[in-house]
Amino acid sequence: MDDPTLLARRGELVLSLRGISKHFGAVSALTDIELDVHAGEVVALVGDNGAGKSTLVKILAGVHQPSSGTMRFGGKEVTLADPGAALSLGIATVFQDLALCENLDVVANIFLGRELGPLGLDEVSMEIKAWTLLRELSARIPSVREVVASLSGGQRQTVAIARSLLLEPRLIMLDEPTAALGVAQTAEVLNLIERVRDRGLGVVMISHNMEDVRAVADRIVVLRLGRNNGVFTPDASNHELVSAITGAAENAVSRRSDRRRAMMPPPAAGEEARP
Amino acid sequence: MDDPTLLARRGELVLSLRGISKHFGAVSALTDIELDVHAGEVVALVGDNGAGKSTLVKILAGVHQPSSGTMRFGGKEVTLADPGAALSLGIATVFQDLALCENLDVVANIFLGRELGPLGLDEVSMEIKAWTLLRELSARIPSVREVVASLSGGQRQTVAIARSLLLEPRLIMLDEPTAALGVAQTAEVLNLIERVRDRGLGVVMISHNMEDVRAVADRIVVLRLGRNNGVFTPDASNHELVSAITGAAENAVSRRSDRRRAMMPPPAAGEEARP
Amino acid sequence: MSSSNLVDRGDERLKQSVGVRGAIRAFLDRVRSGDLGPLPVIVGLVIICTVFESLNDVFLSSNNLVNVLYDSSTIGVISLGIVCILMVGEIDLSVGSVSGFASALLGVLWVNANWPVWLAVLAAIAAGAAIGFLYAQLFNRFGMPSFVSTLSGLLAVLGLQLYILGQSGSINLPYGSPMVSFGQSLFMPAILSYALVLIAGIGVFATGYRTARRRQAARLSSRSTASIAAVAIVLTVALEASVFYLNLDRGVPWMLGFFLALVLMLHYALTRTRWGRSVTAVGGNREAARRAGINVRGIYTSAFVLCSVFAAIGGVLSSARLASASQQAGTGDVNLDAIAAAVIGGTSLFGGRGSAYSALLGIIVIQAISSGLTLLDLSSSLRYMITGGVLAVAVIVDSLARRSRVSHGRA
Amino acid sequence: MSSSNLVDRGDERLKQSVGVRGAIRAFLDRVRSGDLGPLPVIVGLVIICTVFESLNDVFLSSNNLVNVLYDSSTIGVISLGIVCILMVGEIDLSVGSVSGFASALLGVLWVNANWPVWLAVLAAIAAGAAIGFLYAQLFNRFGMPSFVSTLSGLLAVLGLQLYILGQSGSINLPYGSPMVSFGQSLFMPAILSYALVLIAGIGVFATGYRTARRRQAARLSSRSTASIAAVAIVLTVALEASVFYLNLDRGVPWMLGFFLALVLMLHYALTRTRWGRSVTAVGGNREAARRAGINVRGIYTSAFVLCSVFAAIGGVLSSARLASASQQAGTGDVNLDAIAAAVIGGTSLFGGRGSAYSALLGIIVIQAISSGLTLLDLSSSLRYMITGGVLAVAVIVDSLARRSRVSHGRA
Amino acid sequence: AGLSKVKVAFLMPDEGSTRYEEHDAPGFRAEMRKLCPSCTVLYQNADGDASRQQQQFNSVISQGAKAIVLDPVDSTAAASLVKQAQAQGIKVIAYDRPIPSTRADYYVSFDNEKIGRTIATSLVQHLKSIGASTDGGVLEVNGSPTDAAAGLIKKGVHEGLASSGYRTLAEYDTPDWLPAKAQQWVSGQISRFNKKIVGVVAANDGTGGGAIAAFKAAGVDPVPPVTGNDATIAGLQLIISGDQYNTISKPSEIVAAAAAKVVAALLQGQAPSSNATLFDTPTQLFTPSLVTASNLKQEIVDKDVNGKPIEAPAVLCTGRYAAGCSKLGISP
Ligand SMILES: Nc1ncnc2c1ncn2[C@@H]1O[C@H](COP(=O)(O)OP(=O)(O)OP(=O)(O)O)[C@@H](O)[C@H]1O
Ligand SMILES: Nc1ncnc2c1ncn2[C@@H]1O[C@H](COP(=O)(O)OP(=O)(O)OP(=O)(O)O)[C@@H](O)[C@H]1O
Ligand SMILES: [Mg+2]
Ligand SMILES: [Mg+2]
Repeated sequence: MDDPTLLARRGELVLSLRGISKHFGAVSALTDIELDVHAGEVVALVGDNGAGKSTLVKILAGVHQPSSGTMRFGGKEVTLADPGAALSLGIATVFQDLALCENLDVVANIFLGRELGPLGLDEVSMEIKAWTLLRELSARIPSVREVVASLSGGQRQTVAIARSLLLEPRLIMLDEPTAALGVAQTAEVLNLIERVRDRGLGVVMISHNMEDVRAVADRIVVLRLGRNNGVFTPDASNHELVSAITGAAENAVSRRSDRRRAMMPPPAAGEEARP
Repeated sequence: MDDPTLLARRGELVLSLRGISKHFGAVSALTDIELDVHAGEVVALVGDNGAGKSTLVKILAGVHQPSSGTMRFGGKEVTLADPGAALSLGIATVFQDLALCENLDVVANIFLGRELGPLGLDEVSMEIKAWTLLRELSARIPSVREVVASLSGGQRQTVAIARSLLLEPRLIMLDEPTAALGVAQTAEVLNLIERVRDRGLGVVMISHNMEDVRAVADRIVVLRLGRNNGVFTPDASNHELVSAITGAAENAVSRRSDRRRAMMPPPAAGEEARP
Repeated sequence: MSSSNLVDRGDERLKQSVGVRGAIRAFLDRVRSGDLGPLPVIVGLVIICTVFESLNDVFLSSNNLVNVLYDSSTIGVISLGIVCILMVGEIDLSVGSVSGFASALLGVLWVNANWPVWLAVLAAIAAGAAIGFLYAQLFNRFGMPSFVSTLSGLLAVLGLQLYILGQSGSINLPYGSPMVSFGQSLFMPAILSYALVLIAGIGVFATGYRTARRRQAARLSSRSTASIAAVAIVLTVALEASVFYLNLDRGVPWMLGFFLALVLMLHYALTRTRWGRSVTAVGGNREAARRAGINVRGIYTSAFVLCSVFAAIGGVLSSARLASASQQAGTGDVNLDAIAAAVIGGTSLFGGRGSAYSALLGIIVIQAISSGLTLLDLSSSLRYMITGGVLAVAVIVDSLARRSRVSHGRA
Repeated sequence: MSSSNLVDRGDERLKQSVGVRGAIRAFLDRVRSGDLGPLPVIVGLVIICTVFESLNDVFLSSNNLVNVLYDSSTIGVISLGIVCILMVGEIDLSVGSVSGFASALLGVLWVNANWPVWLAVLAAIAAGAAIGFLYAQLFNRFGMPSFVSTLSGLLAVLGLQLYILGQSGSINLPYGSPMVSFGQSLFMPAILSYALVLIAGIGVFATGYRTARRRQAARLSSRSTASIAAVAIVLTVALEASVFYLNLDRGVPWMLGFFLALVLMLHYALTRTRWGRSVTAVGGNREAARRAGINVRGIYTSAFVLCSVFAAIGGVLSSARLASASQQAGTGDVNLDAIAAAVIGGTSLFGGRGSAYSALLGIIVIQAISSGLTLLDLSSSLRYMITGGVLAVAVIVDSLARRSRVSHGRA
Repeated sequence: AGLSKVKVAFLMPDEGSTRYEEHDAPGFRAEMRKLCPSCTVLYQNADGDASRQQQQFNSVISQGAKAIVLDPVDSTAAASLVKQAQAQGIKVIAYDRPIPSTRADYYVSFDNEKIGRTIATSLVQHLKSIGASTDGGVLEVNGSPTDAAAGLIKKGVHEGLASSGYRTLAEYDTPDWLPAKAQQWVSGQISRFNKKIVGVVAANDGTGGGAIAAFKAAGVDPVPPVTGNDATIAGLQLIISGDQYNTISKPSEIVAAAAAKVVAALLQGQAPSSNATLFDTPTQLFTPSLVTASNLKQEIVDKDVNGKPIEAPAVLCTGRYAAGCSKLGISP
């Protein structure tokens, strides 16, 4: 499964999952998931809507507990009882739903749980640091003293990403970090991911944008309907990837591009594509 | 401003804004916005994060009231006191924050405010119709009787889009409809936009994905810092568009692509790009 | 598995629940995920009843149960109103005062001013509606938090009640009048009570069967005829047994019948009409409801008005039960009991989650505790302590079940 | 404009607020968007005071104001606890009972069992803390809604109170003891009260100035020294004038000083410590706070414990004020008044929004109304009606301001 | 020396019955007007809240009251109020309920303990006279557990029942004197004891009415004798209709007038006469009268207070009660 050409570059194994499953009532959101992340490696997690990507990230962040399976972090087997446990192990997460407190302002959200001066908040230093972080991300936020409720979707996402930069984590997980971002901000986040990778952190990134994925990922892990559905390298063809994601070579994407190119009947092919 | 080659194809003027401004406290989110939408036309609204796109859409949907400016819909000047007024004029909207009721199930959300059988809900018919709509969008939702709170980000977005298909609107506005969608679902939504346009509806689409924009838009309207910043045709170059959006030819996007191509110093150019 | 070609069973991640095995597995899944509806509260109730019965065997006597049901009906009706207002995420602290005012108005108009009783009752209900409408206006126009407006209302309406009762302070309602008989001693003929239960059972089966057939026709998953019949039969038998037990003594009070009818009507309105859907939506996410074009103000108005109207009806029933309209009517625990009943039954204080049954179950829990303790000779200090403790125990089962729901991410 | 090169004024969409013009425009913007903090409540209070003073000129007499402040202090302290618990989005219905129990415990231990007074007070506070801890456990471990657990607590603790007071029913606290004097007749020396106000004024200026300098150094926008000084001077003068007025009669009660000290401490804790930030976060979005690694259970525990501790302190103060610990302590309106004070002052029942000042302002509004009405010779029925009406009027200003905030999308 | 332009306060404890608003306060006002036309009476009711009473007490002092007639919500809490007022030279007259731990200037009252004893013994006598079996027993519905006056009545009732030969089957402290609570409790006891209940001692007319409603609802016919207290219109009407056995008439106007006289005397530096000394305080005690069907006409309709009957026949004998009235010889 592991491509030997990649092993040279990547560092020690940071995270390793075996047989992780998660049920919600009658729905099996994840079944027997395996995943390895090494230091200095960007792993892209891709899959269709509802494939279980966010559920997996939430399990790694301590938000959900897995129904079964084992998790090793930094070589030791761990169980993450709550998000605090994951954070103190050095796992930082940007959640898809951002998880911001709408009633707090931008600065308070960025520093939530890690305020400077626990007994006498150092608002000035926090505000300075917040502006620095936001500028790094090319954010367009008029005022960091506005409550998050009044921010635009992209501004919120920037705030959530800025949060994760505060920690000194060993593993950083970004669940669709660029979904709501503008072109400039997206470019900055991709830069950021590369910088973070180069500092030797493990990165897990989820995205539906194959271009972005290919741009920064060292390995692409595909989930389909809650199961592993192959591991690819960034130079895999678009068709290969999309087939693995949707589970069929003939799909909406190919039909659409075919239709747009002209009227050419697509070759019928229905079995699941595994690399 | 209007490219005469386009006029041939598009129909009557559905919507026309003049001098729309909106202040939130000390922040001027929109200043003197002009916008025209014709029947059978897809207008893409693009801009940086916080440029005011969603604010504009919310004004058109009756969620916010403009601080000043006039709005004409179907030739008549209108004021939209609340979202109900916009809906009854035939303006359907998919909001960026989706605006779903997390405590209701998928069917209830799709039919909210338009339930079949007001005095004795026809749950069976509603469920059938819901499945039909969702299938049209290639949705991957295990059960339409789950509450929306338990859905993944993309599943929710699909539900929000399905909602808007129920109406028979004259204008449909989609605020980043594909942000959380998988590749297949995105393709379906783009197909859908084209179908809707071909039925003679006006469509306003917001997206940060230039590819998607170019694929379906007839006209691209750029907002920057709450002001109009040019109108483009889909065949405008990427560089042109991005410059209009970020307000500078030299920006994070160009730097990133330059850096990735090799180490080539970019030509310094800083003035705002207007077509 | 034939079910796999059903429209809503297409997703391979869904565990199939076919046959007995499947049904059991589905049930266990529901237990684990805490999605049990009113079951935990019923379990709590059974525990309470067992304990009290073991302490004093009068507790489960038919006679005492009739008392408990009478007492439940009056405050239960008020609690139905609380369910409406909690569903939209607001609160009404003045239901006690409104009920007291309604009973005072009934007494003054009917007994002192010699109005016909039906007109006096209508006037009392109309007064309730007017008060609710006022709250709604304060809420919709001024955005005054309902906590504050109804707190003001609590005081102002109490003042009104004292005022209209004036010097007499309390008015006896005539014993033997239909109104008082309704509140004290009017029971259904045994045969009618059996028949009503039977009709209800048949109704449950019929609607279930009809829905199942329609779903089958549309290739949606549906319950098997056997399971529909089983549920209907179990329900009918259980209810017939209860009715039989009550009929051993005095029978089924008409007042209970009236209360149950209101519960069923509210349940239907909340779950099967557009209005109910809108109420749930407004309580869950007001802004989303507004954007869906729902007349949010109208929904709030309806909830406030309904709440006060139910409170007024409850007040009328209480005064019929007590055969008196006094300055003290509606004071004391009425407010707290009515709100607590709804909350204990599982209606959320934060809006968007609740059901008419919660008022029914909650008030029975409260009145069962209260009745159980009156049958023991306790000093008031002990009685207070035990009431508190038992209440907590009754709710713990439900809390645990719901907690597991939260930990399964469906709070 | 020099401000445009400030780090936080870089966005061209921000209206610049430089100089007097800018300040006025900024203020008008705030008025229009309803972001006025406690101003509307103060306006409501001024309206109430004007009306009552015009009806009876004893109302604003120094003597009567001292009484109002005394009465505000006891329930105000309880209301501070309510602010804590409302901030995390929960409620405590049992503060009345807890305060009554604390006062009973004080009486029993101090007077009947001859404990030293400080130990008895400590014991009462510890009992409060234990009760709060119990609620927190029920909430954290069983997920029992605080409405239900504290309702049980209300009853159980009231039972305890009756139980420990036993036969006697009520206990006199020794008249003339420091405790009772504190509650009735201990006033600050005039000079000390002036000095304290001055120190407060200087403190306001010093912190404002220090922050402004640090912000300037970091190229962040900052208030001008002149405006900081102006605010500090206006504040100092206003407070000195109030103190002067109170000193015309008996002076500034130590009990008020104690209450204000608690308000300031809670305000500091809520706005300037990590704990306070966490409390606000948990109240605003519990799940987001959890994901930020905040010990959510710990925060809930602290809020429940603080609430009960404040209630216990309030109970001790009330008994000192009444010089008696009785079965009636803490019954009546204590619960509702304490919660209403917080809500009237602007703390949200839904969590995440509130301040210590809301307890202060709210309780003064309530006690001012109550005192104003006792000065008019009214029958109870009228008094109730008018109290309700005035309460609504007092809050309408705030509601309107907040409504405009909502319509500006910042609810 | 005449009195002029003095402020006098009349502070009553609760809303439990209408007597304070309808009888005591008007009675006091009327007598004061006679004694001192230019004086002002400040009337306040504390609605059963000791803190509110303290607030009202302070407020009348602020307004310059020279004498305060105080019916304490909480007798212990009142002690400090008395001290505080006396320190400022303000006279305090304890009214209705005593203030045991501090010496007030005067005490005017009905005797609550005696009220309890009277209703109990009257019931017992009645039970014996109708030959109720001593196998049975009585129920005891007391007042609010947090009300000091209720405690006194309860004590009296216990004494009255102690050697009666009838067991007390069960007793109950009715929260806030609520009739509905009394009804619920009595209903439960009917399920428990049924025919064994020969009578009910209820501490006031409201709870008595609740007890009667419970018997009616349980279909017990005839309703066993139930006591009351306060002689409210509703209670009297139940006696007229034969549903309630007795009540206690406290012509509060008389006591209130006596209080007014005491106030006038004290303010003019005279020592008013007293007929007892309780808690070291000069005291005037009034004996309440027991009212049953047999003496209702004489005690209520015929008795003259300030020139009018305690309750007029026109008020009592409305509608359904006309028949009962004429049976008792009361003609409207
Ligand atoms: N709390 C929950 N309760 C019940 N079902 C859930 C819950 N959370 C997730 N699911 C289900 O699990 C499946 C996977 O959801 P998940 O959010 O992990 O998808 P995803 O891969 O992140 O999709 P997307 O690309 O749309 O974000 C979905 O079908 C969803 O309905
Ligand atoms: N309710 C509000 N109160 C205050 N400011 C607001 C409010 N809504 C929007 N804004 C401000 O208006 C500006 C425009 O926001 P808007 O949501 O329209 O941006 P957008 O173009 O949709 O951005 P994105 O691409 O990130 O969604 C932002 O700076 C935002 O902070
Ligand atoms: Mg996801
Ligand atoms: Mg937007």
